Amino acid sequence: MTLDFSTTLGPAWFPAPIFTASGCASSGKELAQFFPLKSIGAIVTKSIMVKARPGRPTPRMAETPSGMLNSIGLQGPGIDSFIANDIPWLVEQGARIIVSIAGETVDEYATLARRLRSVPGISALEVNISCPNVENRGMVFACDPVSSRAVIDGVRRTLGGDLPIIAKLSPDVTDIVSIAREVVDAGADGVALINTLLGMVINTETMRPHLGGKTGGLSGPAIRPVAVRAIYQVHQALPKIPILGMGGVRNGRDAFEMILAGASGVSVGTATFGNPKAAIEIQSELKALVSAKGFTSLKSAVGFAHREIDSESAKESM
Amino acid sequence: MTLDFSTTLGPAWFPAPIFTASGCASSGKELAQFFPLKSIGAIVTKSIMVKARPGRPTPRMAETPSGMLNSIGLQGPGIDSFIANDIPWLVEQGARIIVSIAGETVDEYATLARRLRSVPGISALEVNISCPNVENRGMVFACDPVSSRAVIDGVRRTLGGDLPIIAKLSPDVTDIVSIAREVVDAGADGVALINTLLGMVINTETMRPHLGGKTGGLSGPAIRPVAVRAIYQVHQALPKIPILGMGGVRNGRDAFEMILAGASGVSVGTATFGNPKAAIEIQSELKALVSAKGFTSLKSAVGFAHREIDSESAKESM
Amino acid sequence: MSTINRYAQQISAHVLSNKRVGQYHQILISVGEVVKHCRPGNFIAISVGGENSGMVLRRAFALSRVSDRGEFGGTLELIVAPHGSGSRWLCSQTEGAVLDVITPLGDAFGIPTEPVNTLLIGGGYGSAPLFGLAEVLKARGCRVDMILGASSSPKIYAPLEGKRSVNSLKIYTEDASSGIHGRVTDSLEEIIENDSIDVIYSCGPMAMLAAISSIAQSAGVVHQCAVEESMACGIGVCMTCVLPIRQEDGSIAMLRSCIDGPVMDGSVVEWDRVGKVNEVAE
Amino acid sequence: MSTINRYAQQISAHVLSNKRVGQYHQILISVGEVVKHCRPGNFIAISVGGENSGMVLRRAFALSRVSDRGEFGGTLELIVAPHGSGSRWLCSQTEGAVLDVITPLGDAFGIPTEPVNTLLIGGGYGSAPLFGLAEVLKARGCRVDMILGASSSPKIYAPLEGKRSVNSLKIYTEDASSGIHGRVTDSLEEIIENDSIDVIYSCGPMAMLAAISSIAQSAGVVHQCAVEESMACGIGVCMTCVLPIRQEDGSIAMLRSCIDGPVMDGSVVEWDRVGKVNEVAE
Ligand SMILES: Cc1cc2nc3c(=O)[nH]c(=O)nc-3n(C[C@H](O)[C@H](O)[C@H](O)COP(=O)(O)OP(=O)(O)OC[C@H]3O[C@@H](n4cnc5c(N)ncnc54)[C@H](O)[C@@H]3O)c2cc1C
Ligand SMILES: Cc1cc2nc3c(=O)[nH]c(=O)nc-3n(C[C@H](O)[C@H](O)[C@H](O)COP(=O)(O)OP(=O)(O)OC[C@H]3O[C@@H](n4cnc5c(N)ncnc54)[C@H](O)[C@@H]3O)c2cc1C
Ligand SMILES: Cc1cc2nc3c(=O)[nH]c(=O)nc-3n(C[C@H](O)[C@H](O)[C@H](O)COP(=O)(O)O)c2cc1C
Ligand SMILES: Cc1cc2nc3c(=O)[nH]c(=O)nc-3n(C[C@H](O)[C@H](O)[C@H](O)COP(=O)(O)O)c2cc1C
Ligand code: FES
Ligand code: FES
Repeated sequence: MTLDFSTTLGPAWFPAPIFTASGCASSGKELAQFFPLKSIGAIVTKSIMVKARPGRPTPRMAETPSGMLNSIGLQGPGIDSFIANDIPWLVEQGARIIVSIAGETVDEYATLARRLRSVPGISALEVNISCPNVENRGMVFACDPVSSRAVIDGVRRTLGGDLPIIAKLSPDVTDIVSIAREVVDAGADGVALINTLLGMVINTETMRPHLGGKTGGLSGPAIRPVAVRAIYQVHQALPKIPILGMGGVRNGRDAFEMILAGASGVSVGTATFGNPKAAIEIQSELKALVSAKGFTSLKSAVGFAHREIDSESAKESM
Repeated sequence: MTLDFSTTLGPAWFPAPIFTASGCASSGKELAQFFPLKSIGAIVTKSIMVKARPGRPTPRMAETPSGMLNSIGLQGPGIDSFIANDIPWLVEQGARIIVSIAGETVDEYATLARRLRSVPGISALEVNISCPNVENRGMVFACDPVSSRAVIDGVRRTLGGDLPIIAKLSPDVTDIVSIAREVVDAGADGVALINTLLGMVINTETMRPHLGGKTGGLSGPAIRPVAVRAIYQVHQALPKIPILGMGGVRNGRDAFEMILAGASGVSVGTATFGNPKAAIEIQSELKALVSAKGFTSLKSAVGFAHREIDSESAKESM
Repeated sequence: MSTINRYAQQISAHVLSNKRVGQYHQILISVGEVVKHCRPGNFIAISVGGENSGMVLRRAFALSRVSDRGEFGGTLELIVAPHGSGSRWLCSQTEGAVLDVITPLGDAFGIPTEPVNTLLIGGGYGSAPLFGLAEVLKARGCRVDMILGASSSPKIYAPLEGKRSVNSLKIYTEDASSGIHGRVTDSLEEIIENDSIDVIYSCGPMAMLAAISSIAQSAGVVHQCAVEESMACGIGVCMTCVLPIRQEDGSIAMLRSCIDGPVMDGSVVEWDRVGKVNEVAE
Repeated sequence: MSTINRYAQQISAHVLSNKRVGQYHQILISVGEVVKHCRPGNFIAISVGGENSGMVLRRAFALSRVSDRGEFGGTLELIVAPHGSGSRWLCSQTEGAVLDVITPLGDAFGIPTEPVNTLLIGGGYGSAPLFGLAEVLKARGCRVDMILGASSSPKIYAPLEGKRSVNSLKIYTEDASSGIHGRVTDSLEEIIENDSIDVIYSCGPMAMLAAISSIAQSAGVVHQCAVEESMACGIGVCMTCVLPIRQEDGSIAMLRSCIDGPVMDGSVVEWDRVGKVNEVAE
């Protein structure tokens, strides 16, 4: 029995369900020495902003138990350089591309959408709304349903109907389902779950916050149970909305867990730092696991943990 | 130079700043074989409810990377049995006691406060508001500023002015500082930070949620950066309010990190499962670290990470 | 002070040897004086993964054989199945490795004061504590029959020395790879009757214990079983390891299998309610 | 394909030996063919803590000595200071242990095409890559002087064999426990002038590199330094390891020290801006 390992995120089709996580693969060049970029579902690029950005002061990372904090501060070259240099290179590699965008105002997101809408070779936009909204006392867009909605609405209008939009949500909220509803309502084709959790490490030698930016984002296996819970909750509430799952995935079992919880695709972030081939290895492990469980398609495993035990025989027919 | 290692949580004084975490030491009996209970700051007892409760179905736990999920569901004997059996035994040991209470309605919390207010030997009440509010669609009290406030208000009124109230908050909120403000405003003498994060593990063999209760609370070193951040944020906003810090502390360094972030005391939870002597060992390690840094009192180290580098010389004078 | 965990000590134990036996590892560790308080049925909780391990909880193992003689002083033997990451780590520890252990934990098998006919039933590595128990029962003058079962031959643990301390030994495998084809419960009624069994001792998977319980109950024999629930703390403070136990007044109490067990009276365990919401309160 | 990480390979490397030298561990590992592409200045990224480690990131170490001869084929020598939990774990690995490593990473020291006068300056374990470098420079006909410094004698790493490949060696310790009392920068101006130094190579703590940079700049000599920033990935994908580097147009770029370094031109590093918010964009 052959396995149909392809997946879709809204209208976008991918031959395989493993992706890189934004900010954990730069724009792909550095990983190309470790595996062919086109062999995985897609490269999700580091969130790009309108202008070039120097990012936050160092130290920018701290290792934590089974995880790490980062405070990169979206260092990057700006959209012009990105479109001129990074996209064409990825296209040349035959890789599928999901471009992650980030802004400080609703307008900035729309501007990015405008710049990207006619660029060939892009499969989807991931809209990283875990950024401080300078127009609203620096409150993170993703922590406020109204701002979240405004961003996605602006991007959807500017983009027109073609390119799928995946809204990337923050777990640092009281009710992630309500945020998911808002962004879907505003025109997102899917949601990416989860971005990092806000955390801090204090250096007990200097007795000050360790990171240059004081707080940072917690990622890695430590946060996986929170990610699985978020995916499960959102899939439960919005079963038709595709989810790109992420947060601490380091092997095929972890990726399978997210698929069962309701993710249509899985992004690999921090695991790549420990193992540059993580994405491609996780992809083969996942394939073996899904097959071993008797599924004939990846899609029929999506959200399987929600089904009643006695409907197990429904497996093949989905 | 001798170190004054005592601490206070509002009007309550403790000879040392290490406590057990609620639900991780039962009512003390089981730990008494491993160290004298009176040697640490206090025993924080498992959250007690008005009636006896059987708790959630097993499996009730799953180990996760550097952490664990639990879904105990507040199994316990009910307040009558607790007051009759557990408190007197602890008093006999010479232990200081912080009683954690939990309820499903605002009234239930008040009832518990009424039952406890005249029981001798209690140093403080910890009010665990991370419980589903049956009067508000099961929404967790701690996730809603209005309900949080109502619980503390009810407890404060019933209790009168004597016993200090420590409100224990959930990290699963968009803005923990605003919840802290509400409970302090309603009469809490301090806050306990943090309770577990909501998480889930899916068993990839059965392809179903692993826990009997489906979701569970994530604890252990994995969550420490989230706890430190919460403590830092709340101490920054409310520098006069004592904080009982917890979440993943497993050695003296971790406890010191929380003290520097702004905690006046530190509770040890999951670490006790790996090491029954964790609390007492962490206490000695912390003492050595605080001394080594030249502090003459534990209190002068509280929140030290917030001070400017050049005010370092102010250390002794505080 | 309370008597819970009374003799439990947290100590450093050296691995004296680690041998593969079928699908298991037979691990001998030196623990010193503490063996004096170790009884068949008790368990040991072991830290796994080393200093910077992402595994924060101890792993529980039955004490298979306790000895306070010999060149190494007090020693314990464990029979470990390489199941997941923690037990695999333990199975990879070689001679000289130092383990952080707590023992003895939990209650022990009750030993009859008179010489009676006993039947010991083990499933998989569940046989581990039964050989030590057999010796104790023998010393009390009991007749000791043993039946062991597993899915397949390599999962039967039945060491030669052990066989000496039992009067009879029957082996069942589900794939017929050794002994009788079938399960330990297949002819249990007959055995109980034919051998006039007074007490059954059992250890193995929960489903096996449940099946034995129901047969023992109809046959009217006492059944002491060592249960195996997931344990976070092993010392009674976390409430993860509970089982529904019928009380004398008919109510159900959720008792901790780490301190009120692992040895329990099979007739009061509410096997059908394990893993269910038990609305009857303690 | 891009040329970043061009020769980097993820391989299993056996520990051939692990010796204590002063406060460091000299660890020899066998890596096979990959040594062919290893140059002085490159580094290796090693997984630490074993399979279930709570440490998710690799640790970076300079290649101290690269050899493709001898009974074990390609070998690398590392000089490791037991600093925190990861490096302590590495220092506890004994002969036969298998490490998961990625190497060669980063850029290498630039080698002059003509025989010039070079000065190699190492702080603490920073001397590790300098001895291999010295051999290469010697082979090019360069004059190689070396000065090493540390807080105290046990933190000076200066193996006997290494000393043979340099023309002179001066040692400084801050506590006067060996060599000259003081720091490597104390008489640097004089040394540069007296010995007509053309190029300085350095490796050690950032403050030392900064101090050397400023002296080198006023003396007008080239300064190649190997920097050491915290690295999460070591391969250029995470942006944690950046340093502010002055560009030709005067702007500051935050360059990744894992792929645009660790060897950098000391004169373009904006030492004062390290760890500051750098509002000038790339
Ligand atoms: C009282 C008692 C006695 C036991 N005696 C033996 C013995 O003699 N020999 C032996 O091989 N095994 C025994 N076990 C089972 C043994 O504890 C588990 O196989 C082991 O904990 C699995 O850990 P892991 O990391 O390999 O597996 P994982 O599945 O990775 O473990 C994950 C978590 O689940 C728990 N867990 C998983 N399986 C079990 C299980 N079957 N029982 C309890 N907890 C589990 C682990 O403790 C851990 O916290 C006993 C268990 C108990 C409670
Ligand atoms: C290019 C490069 C070359 C190096 N060469 C050597 C060498 O030859 N010998 C040697 O002993 N050490 C060397 N180091 C430093 C070495 O990487 C650190 O000592 C080591 O990472 C500390 O890890 P730990 O777990 O022991 O300490 P911890 O403090 O527990 O580490 C926590 C985290 O911080 C990072 N970190 C801590 N200290 C440093 C540091 N000084 N530099 C970079 N990251 C750090 C760790 O990588 C880890 O991610 C080098 C570092 C770099 C970047
Ligand atoms: C160093 C680093 C940089 C990141 N940068 C971004 C980013 O630019 N945009 C974004 O949406 N997420 C970013 N993330 C978050 C990841 O994409 C991912 O959501 C998160 O790390 C959880 O997945 P993981 O545990 O697999 O890393 C970053 C994470 C890390 C560790
Ligand atoms: C098994 C278990 C049971 C718990 N029960 C309670 C409880 O009854 N009341 C409460 O306020 N917190 C409870 N907690 C939360 C802890 O008190 C603590 O806030 C949390 O575990 C974080 O600390 P830690 O990482 O040190 O365990 C429980 C935690 C665990 C692991
Ligand atoms: S394992 Fe914690 S109470 Fe039994
Ligand atoms: S360490 Fe990740 S970019 Fe340099």
